[in-house]
Amino acid sequence: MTTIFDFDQIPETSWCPGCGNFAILKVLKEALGELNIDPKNLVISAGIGQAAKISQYINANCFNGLHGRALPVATGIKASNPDLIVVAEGGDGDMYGEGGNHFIHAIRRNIDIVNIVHNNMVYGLTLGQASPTSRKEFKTPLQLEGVSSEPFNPIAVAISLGASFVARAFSGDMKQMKEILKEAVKHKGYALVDIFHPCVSFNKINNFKWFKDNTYYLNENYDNTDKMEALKKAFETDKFPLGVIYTNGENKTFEENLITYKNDKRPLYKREVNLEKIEKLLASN
Amino acid sequence: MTTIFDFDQIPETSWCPGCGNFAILKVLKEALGELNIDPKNLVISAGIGQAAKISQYINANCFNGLHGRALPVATGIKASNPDLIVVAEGGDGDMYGEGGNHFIHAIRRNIDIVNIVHNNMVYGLTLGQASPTSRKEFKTPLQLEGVSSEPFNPIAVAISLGASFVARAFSGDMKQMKEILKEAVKHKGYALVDIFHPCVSFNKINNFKWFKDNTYYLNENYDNTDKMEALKKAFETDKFPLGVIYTNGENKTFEENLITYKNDKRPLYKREVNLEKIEKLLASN
Amino acid sequence: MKNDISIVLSGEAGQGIRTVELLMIKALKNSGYNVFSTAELMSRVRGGNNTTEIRVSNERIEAYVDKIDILIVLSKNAIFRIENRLTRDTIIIGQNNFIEEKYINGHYKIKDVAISSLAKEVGGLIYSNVITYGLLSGIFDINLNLIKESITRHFSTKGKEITDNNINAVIKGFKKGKELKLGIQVEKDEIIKNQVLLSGTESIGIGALAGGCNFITAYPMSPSTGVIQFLARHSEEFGVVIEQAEDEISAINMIQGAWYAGARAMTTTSGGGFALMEEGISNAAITEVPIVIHLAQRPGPSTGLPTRTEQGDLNLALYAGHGEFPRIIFAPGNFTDGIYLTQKAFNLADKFQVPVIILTDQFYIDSFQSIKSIDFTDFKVENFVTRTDKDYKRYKNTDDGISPRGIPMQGDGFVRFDSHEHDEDGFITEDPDIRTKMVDKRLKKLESYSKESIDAEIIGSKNYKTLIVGWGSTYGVIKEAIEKLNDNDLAFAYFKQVYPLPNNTKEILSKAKELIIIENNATSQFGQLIKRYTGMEFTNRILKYNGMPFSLEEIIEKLKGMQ
Amino acid sequence: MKNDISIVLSGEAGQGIRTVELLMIKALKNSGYNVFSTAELMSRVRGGNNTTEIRVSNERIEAYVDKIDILIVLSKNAIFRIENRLTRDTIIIGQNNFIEEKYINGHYKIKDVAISSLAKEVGGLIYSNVITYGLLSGIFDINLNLIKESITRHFSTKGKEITDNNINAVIKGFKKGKELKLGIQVEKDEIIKNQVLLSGTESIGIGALAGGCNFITAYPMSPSTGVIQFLARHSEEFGVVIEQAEDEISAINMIQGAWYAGARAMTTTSGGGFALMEEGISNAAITEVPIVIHLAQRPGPSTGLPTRTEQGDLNLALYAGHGEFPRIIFAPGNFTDGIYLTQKAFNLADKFQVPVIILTDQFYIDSFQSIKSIDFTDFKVENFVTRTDKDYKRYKNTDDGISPRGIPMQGDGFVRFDSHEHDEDGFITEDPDIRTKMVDKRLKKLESYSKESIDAEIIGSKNYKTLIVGWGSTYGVIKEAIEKLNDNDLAFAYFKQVYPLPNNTKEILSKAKELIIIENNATSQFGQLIKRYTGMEFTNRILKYNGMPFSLEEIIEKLKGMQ
Ligand SMILES: Cc1ncc(C[n+]2csc(CCOP(=O)(O)OP(=O)(O)O)c2C)c(N)n1
Ligand SMILES: Cc1ncc(C[n+]2csc(CCOP(=O)(O)OP(=O)(O)O)c2C)c(N)n1
Ligand code: SF4
Ligand code: SF4
Ligand SMILES: [Mg+2]
Ligand SMILES: [Mg+2]
Repeated sequence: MTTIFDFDQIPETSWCPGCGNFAILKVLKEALGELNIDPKNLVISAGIGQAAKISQYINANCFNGLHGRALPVATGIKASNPDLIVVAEGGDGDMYGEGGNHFIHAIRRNIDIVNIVHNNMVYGLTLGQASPTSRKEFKTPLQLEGVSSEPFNPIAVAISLGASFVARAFSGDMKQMKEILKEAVKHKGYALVDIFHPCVSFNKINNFKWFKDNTYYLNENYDNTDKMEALKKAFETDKFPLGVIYTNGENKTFEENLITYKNDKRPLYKREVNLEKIEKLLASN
Repeated sequence: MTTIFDFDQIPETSWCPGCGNFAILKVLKEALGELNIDPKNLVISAGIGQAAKISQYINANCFNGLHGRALPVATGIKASNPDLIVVAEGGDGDMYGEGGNHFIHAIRRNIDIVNIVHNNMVYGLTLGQASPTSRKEFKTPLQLEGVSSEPFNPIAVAISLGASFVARAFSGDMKQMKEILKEAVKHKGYALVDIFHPCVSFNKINNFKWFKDNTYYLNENYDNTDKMEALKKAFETDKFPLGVIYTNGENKTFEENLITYKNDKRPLYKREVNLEKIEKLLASN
Repeated sequence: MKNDISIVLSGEAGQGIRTVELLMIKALKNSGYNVFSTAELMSRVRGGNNTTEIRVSNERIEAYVDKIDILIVLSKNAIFRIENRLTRDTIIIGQNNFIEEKYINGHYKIKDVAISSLAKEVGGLIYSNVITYGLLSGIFDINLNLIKESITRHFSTKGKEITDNNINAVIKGFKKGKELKLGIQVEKDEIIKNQVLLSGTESIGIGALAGGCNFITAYPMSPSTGVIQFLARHSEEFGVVIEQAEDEISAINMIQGAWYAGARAMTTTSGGGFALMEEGISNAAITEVPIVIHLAQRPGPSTGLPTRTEQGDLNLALYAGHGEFPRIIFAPGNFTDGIYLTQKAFNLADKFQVPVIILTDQFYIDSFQSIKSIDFTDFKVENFVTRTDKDYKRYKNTDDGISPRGIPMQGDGFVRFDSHEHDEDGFITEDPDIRTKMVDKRLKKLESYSKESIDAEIIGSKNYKTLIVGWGSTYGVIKEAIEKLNDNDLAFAYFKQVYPLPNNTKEILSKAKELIIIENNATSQFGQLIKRYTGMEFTNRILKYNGMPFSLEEIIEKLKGMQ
Repeated sequence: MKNDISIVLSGEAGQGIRTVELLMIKALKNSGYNVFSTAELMSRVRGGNNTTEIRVSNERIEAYVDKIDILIVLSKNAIFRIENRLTRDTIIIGQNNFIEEKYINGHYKIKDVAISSLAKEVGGLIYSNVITYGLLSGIFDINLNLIKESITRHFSTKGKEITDNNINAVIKGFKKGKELKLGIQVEKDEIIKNQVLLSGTESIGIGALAGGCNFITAYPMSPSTGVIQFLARHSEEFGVVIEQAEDEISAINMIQGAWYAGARAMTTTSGGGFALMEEGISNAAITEVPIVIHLAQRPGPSTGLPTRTEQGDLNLALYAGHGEFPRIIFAPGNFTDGIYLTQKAFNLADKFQVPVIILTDQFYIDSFQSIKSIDFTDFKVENFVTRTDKDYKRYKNTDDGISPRGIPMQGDGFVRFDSHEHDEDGFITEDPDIRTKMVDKRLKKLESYSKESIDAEIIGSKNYKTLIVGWGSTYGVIKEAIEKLNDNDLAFAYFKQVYPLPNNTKEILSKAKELIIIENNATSQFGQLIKRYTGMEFTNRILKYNGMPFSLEEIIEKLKGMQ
């Protein structure tokens, strides 16, 4: 299925055949298409990594900036033009490693963006070192004895920080991934979607089958508005739950709190400077 | 009471009269003294801020480095000489703002250090802007309309990341603070002690009385080894619990996982280089 | 005492010395005096010893002087640090128990004024401040109504009782001041009354507003934080988005998102924070997103002297960021230029899509001076954003290297910014020829800029034989020294644009027989820059790097020594 | 074909071309051939087009050449990017369906070798690699036992079946290669067999171990990551602490903690990561904690061309960090120097307590060459740590600016490092005189270093009229060009220490009538540095900044054009 987010000429991707990123790309474009989003109103703010290259393959606006910095860029964009739909996207190293501090504080701000993290539990683009989400004992060319640090738990941390929408998907199930992404886009406020996906080149342990075997769907009765229940789920690792693990309704967003938009909803680019007022300000000194 | 950690000549501190930092300094010196720690085996790794200046007032080794970077420095120290007792210390801005990414990842490593955070819910040294732990609506010369971000919850985040010792103290109760600090030092592995203390100059809201009124002690029956219970406590804000909120026994530390010390416990500075081995290595290429 | 008087207030952090300074310079200016003031503060909130200097003159003054004519002592241990600035003529005013024996027994003129007792009479030590203000006003015989009004304004939000007490306090002080009969005579000038008094911080803030700045984010760091706090105070009125970033890296990236989406954004920081922004600056360079950075220098390396002054980060700004790309760096030396250059920074960033850096320092930022009011209608907020069409190419190769910049939702095209080497459409490329073209395109922008480049200003003799070169905050002191020396062979070249070097650099330098550089740093960074570009060497260097600004006496003496 | 043969393998990322390269250069070297190899890779893991060049010669070679004598085509679309490097004499080897019509119909010598079919005969496409290795070995008629042994060694951990299959594969390839009868004649030299073959990465890694490095932390970034991965492989044997940092800021601070506690620590990074470390570097400068940084350059700004080469970050290294302080920067141009300088870096950091930066680039890092084996007993790991006594003063003012450095638990004193301006004991001070002394003390260390400074090396005619200046990885290509040109007026000044400028800089430059600079960047950063210090100007600049290293032909042609 092609969407309005596809290029006329399909660009050559630089991903490996079999990589989970293809499914994420396809589904994201479909989800955005089905939500009838105008690509001109959409910006993908991406970091650097295999995951982040997704911004190169979507026919919309993009800011493909620095490794680890997609969230501050996204924040600047959204705060300057709240009419834009802003997606901050990258890999597990990108968002939780280099970008860890922004991850924490973007959540605290509750800026109305979708934060999509392609979590393959490895650094793909730099050829296979451990990422913050790598499981213990995972061996790499840098971690020869295997990883010894506790894996970063983005779900639990996001909930702890008061994120209002926290979900996990698996690239192997496009249908559910699409539903989750659509909900995330519709959600007002910061929305985290951590997507498990296999890296066929550098993660031979957490491969497609492993993700299949080590995940399950939250059942229908699960109440994802109960924070403590959600945290319990977040700590499950024998099998990782998939779905919207936590959502707490809609809180005031960062943009809504800005005094700049209190009496004037226009994005910044539509505004003019009043030089007379400045003259008065100086004179009043 | 003077301790072995006091200077012969009491240094002039640059703190304001009435500041909670004095109590923390006093108690920390006493706690270390009562644990019979040799000051020569102790290093304080501190950042920059009013809190971090504590390293200037303790008669022991110190590395008073950059704002936000006490944890990586402490990690380098401990990993190079596990015989040292290492304390990483600073303010709420220092550790959770500028240093947020190190906070996350130091916890994941479970390096055997004590991380003391003087939490006055404000940036003291830079004259009163909001810190990550500032409560909502707190007004400052930068946040004129009041803080709108969700306060950073160090306790919940630390527990979420698998920290093995997470405590909160209040500078107004020196006795309990001392007990907590002693336990933290004794704990093997990463130990967080977040200490509430009033900043008399820049935080007129969260003052001594406020902390007094808004905290309570965990009762004797509280089981601080139960992670979910601990998290519940971590989210309490009507009154903040004080004490060791969570501890999960002792896990393997970062240093213990290092292959460097597997067969040779000597700190790095005691080792010699074997140049012949290097010659062989090159020749074998 | 006549025509050029320097008053120093010395006390502890937290005593509110700066409040007295602010009230007093306003009163002086509103009475028609030329004023200049500057503070030197310790890195602490309470205690220690801070001083502030207020100069009152019949002429325009913008420099710090060593000499102290009147010293107001507000606490114990408030003299020893400035002892060497006292002369036989210095009048020391303060309560006896604050003035150590050795000074009382020295050759100084001591005036015992029991400020604390007076304050207590009014209601408590808290009034010492206002007593001091009154005291100084009395000494200068300022119109009492003007003083009272200023008090009423200052305490307007505090209620009647407090205001009344303070009026009471100010009168008490005033009387005491008059009683001292110091016989001050400084010529006034009606014109001064129409001038505006502001701080260095305010000059940057007002310049930013005039440049259309509507977005600022920063991580607090002395001495740069005042700028975001100034804009915060005016955010509602001017619609400025204000956000404290979690760190400087966030700030530098956030403003790129903001410009990308159509804002005019800036950040403000000091050396350590700026160092953390360098990767981000490099990112702005290749994505060609405009950015404006205010870098308020303080002495390094690392934490250094957080509350003191230095011009030690020129190199940092010049070479910030990996890879090769153009940038523009301004260094205002007075507050009119501060407003003007900051305003221009936004237009230039927008037009050339390069990082524009405004380099100040603690001395500049924390000083006050009065300037002629500015006609802001002369200013234009030039907007260079283009509507995109369907085939919009973000990185279109043009003759001047400037590709039209679109923003999302304005036009029919997509706006694709990319940090890899890219083709004209903004897609990743590894093609070596495109790479070369893109490097050239970016570097070309600096040549294009040279048409708008701001020349160095010559102050002093047009037929100079000796040329003094200075930049940024040393402007005031060098200018005053030149005026005082009044030497027909001497001139001062004031560089307010430090990079690229102004077009007239070579010309003005080669006219001189002798070149002297004055810099508030240890390695003469600007001198090295000039040598790097022109090959020209300075015969003499006057450098200072102890955390303090140059004093007028120091410059005059050094210059005399060189002739 | 005689004496200087260039083989290029061209295929997709993920096909294992570098494995063939590695096996082949080892076989060649062990047969007594001079070899050099280098790869150019796309920033992707699979697909695209990567090439590697292997040069085989009767003389020592260390440069990349344009010309391709033998092209091995391993996938479709593997020729067009290098088309302009083909000549009428180029032999193109590959299976017919990988070679596009236009080449088959062109003026090239095509040899159809169905590598895939051969691989399938052995057991699958996965053997294409080893078939290719065999093929090349056959072409060069390498001793078949040596080849088989190398296969057995390479697959030692993979079990007998796989090894046997690969031996089978290599033999098949070998036969095919011999059948081609390309008539290769390159003189061998027994001495080469005793040399050691290594990569640029390994040269830095081995140098580090020889310098006593026992702690490395880094955040992965191409092309610098190989160094930490190399040390990781040898961490158990040499007791090296290995830790992947959460970001570069953590890495630069962690190594300071490590040195503080007595380790000899380093980090490895590229431009963007280095930019993030600058505040940390400044911190090392004022605390005077030693640090060693390996900076492997790649083209910027920002993400730029992540897998390509450039010398664009010299300025970055030169001016990194806020405030003013000394540093030492090395730029090895060959792997013997790589080992030697990296080793020395640790001793110098320890002795002078300044940041020492080793500047390489992707071309250096990813190349292979063989060097004479090194007598490591010549090296000394010099330890400058002192036992502290009770009155230990961390920042004692000494004549050479070097204060004895103690570490905790060694001695009776406390070790107090401080990032503020401090007194000799390491306590915060704001005293202006102490400040000046401390700045001077730190800067003095650079003068003290000048006694140990490493001179630039003159290669070529001693009576040169024209001097070519180069630094770092351009060493090999300039040296070979000079040799080929064999011009009595021409010499090459190879700077392996780029900062401070070597003591002989002025002397060797002023001897020349004409100065040419060659740099793999757009703005001639080293040329500007020389001008800044010596005032001397280059008559000609040869600059390249398209992501590729200079080729031998290019340099020769440009130099000829200048004479
Ligand atoms: C400042 C900086 N440090 C390091 C890098 C190198 N780098 C590029 S991508 C990457 C990590 C890739 O891992 P991840 O974010 O998980 O993405 P993936 O490739 O796995 O999708 C790194 C370390 C960089 N580009 N910039
Ligand atoms: C890179 C950098 N950014 C900013 C600063 C300025 N700064 C010094 S201390 C501080 C925050 C102080 O707050 P906190 O850490 O809570 O300590 P407190 O003073 O409240 O004890 C800041 C922002 C700095 N020193 N370095
Ligand atoms: S390296 Fe891994 S994550 Fe990257 S494209 Fe290949 S399979 Fe996907
Ligand atoms: S500013 Fe606040 S935190 Fe700092 S010393 Fe004063 S009271 Fe304490
Ligand atoms: Mg990943
Ligand atoms: Mg604080």
